[in-house]
Amino acid sequence: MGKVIDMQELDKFFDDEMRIMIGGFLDCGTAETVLAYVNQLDLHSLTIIVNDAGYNYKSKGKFLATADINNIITSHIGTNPDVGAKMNNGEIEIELIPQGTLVEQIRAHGAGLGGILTPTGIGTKAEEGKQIIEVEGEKHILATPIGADIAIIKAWKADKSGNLIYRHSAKNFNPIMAMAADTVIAEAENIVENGELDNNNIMTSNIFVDYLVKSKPEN
Amino acid sequence: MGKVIDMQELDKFFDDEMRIMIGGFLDCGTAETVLAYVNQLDLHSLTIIVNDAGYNYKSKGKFLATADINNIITSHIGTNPDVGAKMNNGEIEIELIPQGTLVEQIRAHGAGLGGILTPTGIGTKAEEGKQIIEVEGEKHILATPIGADIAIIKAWKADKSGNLIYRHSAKNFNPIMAMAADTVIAEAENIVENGELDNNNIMTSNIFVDYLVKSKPEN
Amino acid sequence: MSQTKTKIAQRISKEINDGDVVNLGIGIPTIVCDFIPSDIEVHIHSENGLVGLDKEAAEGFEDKDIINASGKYATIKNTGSFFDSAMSFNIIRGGHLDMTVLGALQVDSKGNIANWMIPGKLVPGMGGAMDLTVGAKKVICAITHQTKKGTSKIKQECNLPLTAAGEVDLIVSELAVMEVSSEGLILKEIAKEVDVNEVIEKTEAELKISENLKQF
Amino acid sequence: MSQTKTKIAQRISKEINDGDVVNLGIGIPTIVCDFIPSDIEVHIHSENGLVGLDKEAAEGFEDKDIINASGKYATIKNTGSFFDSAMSFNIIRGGHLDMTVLGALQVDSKGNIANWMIPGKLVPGMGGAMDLTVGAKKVICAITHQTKKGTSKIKQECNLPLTAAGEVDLIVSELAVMEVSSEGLILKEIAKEVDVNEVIEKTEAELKISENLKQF
Repeated sequence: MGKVIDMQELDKFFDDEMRIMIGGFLDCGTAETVLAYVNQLDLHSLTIIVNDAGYNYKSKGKFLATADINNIITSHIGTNPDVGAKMNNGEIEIELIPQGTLVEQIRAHGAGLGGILTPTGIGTKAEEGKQIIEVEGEKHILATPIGADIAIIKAWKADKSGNLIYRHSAKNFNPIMAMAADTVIAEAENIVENGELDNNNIMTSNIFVDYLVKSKPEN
Repeated sequence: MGKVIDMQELDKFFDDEMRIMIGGFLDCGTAETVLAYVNQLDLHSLTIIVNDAGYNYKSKGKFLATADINNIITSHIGTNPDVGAKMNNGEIEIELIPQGTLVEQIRAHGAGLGGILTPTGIGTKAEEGKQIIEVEGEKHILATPIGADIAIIKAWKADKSGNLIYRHSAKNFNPIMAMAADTVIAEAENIVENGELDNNNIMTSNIFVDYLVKSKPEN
Repeated sequence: MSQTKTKIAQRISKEINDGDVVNLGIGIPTIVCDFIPSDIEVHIHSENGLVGLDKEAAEGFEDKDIINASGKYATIKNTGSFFDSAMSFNIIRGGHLDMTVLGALQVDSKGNIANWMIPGKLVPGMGGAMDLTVGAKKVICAITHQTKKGTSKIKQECNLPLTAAGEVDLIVSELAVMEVSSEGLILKEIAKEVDVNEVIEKTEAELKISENLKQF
Repeated sequence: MSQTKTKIAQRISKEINDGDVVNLGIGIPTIVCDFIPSDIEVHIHSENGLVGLDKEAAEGFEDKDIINASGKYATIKNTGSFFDSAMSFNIIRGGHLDMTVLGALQVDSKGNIANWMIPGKLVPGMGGAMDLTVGAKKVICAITHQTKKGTSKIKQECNLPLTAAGEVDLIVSELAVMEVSSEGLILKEIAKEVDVNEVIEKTEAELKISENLKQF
């Protein structure tokens, strides 16, 4: 079976209570086409791992504001008042993690590390409930791996075998999340034949990518 | 001052007892031109951080076999009998580290992490003298950061501002070491004008690179 | 743009040296950019994954894949480059930033800074701010001296949840430039428009007056 | 190439499935490649920083920037890609390899493997071997059954320094295929050329004979 699939085939990979990672920084580098499709599946009690909550009126922010989500693990929700309101009324539990720690935790999962030690957050609420480890007299927070059942990432170009190239600041969390989920679904703006990408510039190897979906052109 | 310098200007950056990182996997991606020059400086009591000891008759292996070195931190010396002999007669102290741990320790230094936890080496000599930390019931070795005074790395293309692109399997340790030393000297096969590199494909940002030296063409 | 903000941004721009790698936060810090002298080269880092950030994109020239950390369409210099978020925070946390400039709700005499939540009221999250304050070599807090209600934001001790403990090096408001030292805040400069007593009065934190007090 | 080595490599090749990501060590493991059926697609990973490794480069077509982990000039498939060593070991340690095949000095009934040093004699270093054995989903040890002096390399317990503890899943020698189970080694297959008694005799480790013993 090839990796390039139709949107409709996505249904079978999703289920209630799944942990789903979503790439992107605000709206940049987010798999909008896939997210819009997933949002109309009848999924419940999701856990979402995402850099930020985006904007409530579009793309991932709309998904976060409207889907049935129990938990969001993220670094920032300030741009999405709907998510903020759901946090305040107890509908969604938000775990806030410093952005640099969050990306390292996702990387640690993909990289088979037991965790990383970061000085970020020492002396703040971010250290609450965490193991503190001193290295050469300096306190560090032990940040443990964060993985997911599914990662939904966005690429600029893909070849049919699943190699990915991201464009400009649309890289952000995408190449890291590509390593950290059991199933990786990549939405690509362009899907080309094998051999058409310069293999010196491939950022995510095809061995990480399970399925490819083509982006719908922007209206 | 520009970053592109003549070989002769390298003298002033080097000193006895320095810790020097050298990129490359065997001879691939090694800054041969710079190393040949550095090898004829009268340096003493160096500490070298390098993936492997290369071949005694050329490039970095020749440097390691002939320079005045106290310590080598590396994952493999089996290809360099001279270095092996110097280890056996006590001339050079060798610290052997699993390759994946070594590269993460170098990355940790560049990334400002206090260390990483790896399952690699548990139940072997590699855990001797290391702090063992359990995460979810699994033992891990705490591997602490490794930095250097100078990194000598090799790129394929550089622009004059110091942005680097590596080629094919010559990447290896180079982009990681580029983050982990106080002074980073990059040897490049091609040095082009600013703006001539596609900035989507730059692998090491110019903010990491202090000096650029052009490779001598191979004979 | 208010004169207050302009004054703060303009003063902070003088802290930047040729060749510096600098991250500018949202709000006042963003406009620091506008006052950097054209004869020095500064590398602006944006935590969403680029260095060499240039001006915002002109209308009609927006590129959906080039944004700054505020989500605005931006441009990049021809020596700039893009990278993923892991690399972006390696740059931040790894000490590769010469300076970060951040806004704050409060800052205090110990160099503590609070800018990411007001319990029970506002919880946007810390985003990259905790990493920036811990990682950058020099942390400058850009802050209006008082709240709209006239309360000093320059505290003896922050009472909001901290973004970082003891990481701020310099505080610049429209009234004063204050250095964080082991003995508390040192008033280094005061605005031309005010006198020392007014600054002291409007500042909750104790201020040591520099022997070499200047105006700005 | 000796028939012994060929036999081991050929048998191991049958463990590889369509789509697998596989790392092949130096020596016998390298030649496993030659026996992979052409109708399945296998991604060969090389720890120096590539996946999609193809044949060694033909003379005159060497590219100085494409080597395999043994330092030989290699080629890459058109769906292959290159990456730095951090990514290469993320692939290894992160469980993204379906299989690794390694040679060894010794392997034992508990799945311990020793292949990186002989104290006082040979200390080449572990290179990537410790990460490979810990990280790959399936670890196959390719080993000649005995040393040249006739000592069994399949030990009840290794006495050389370990590369990894309890990580080996399958041992393939020219005489036998042995699975590591919680109850020790299970003899699954024996070479056509020998009988069970000869294998038992030449093996230091205790062997449980599979009820479904096959030949290969």
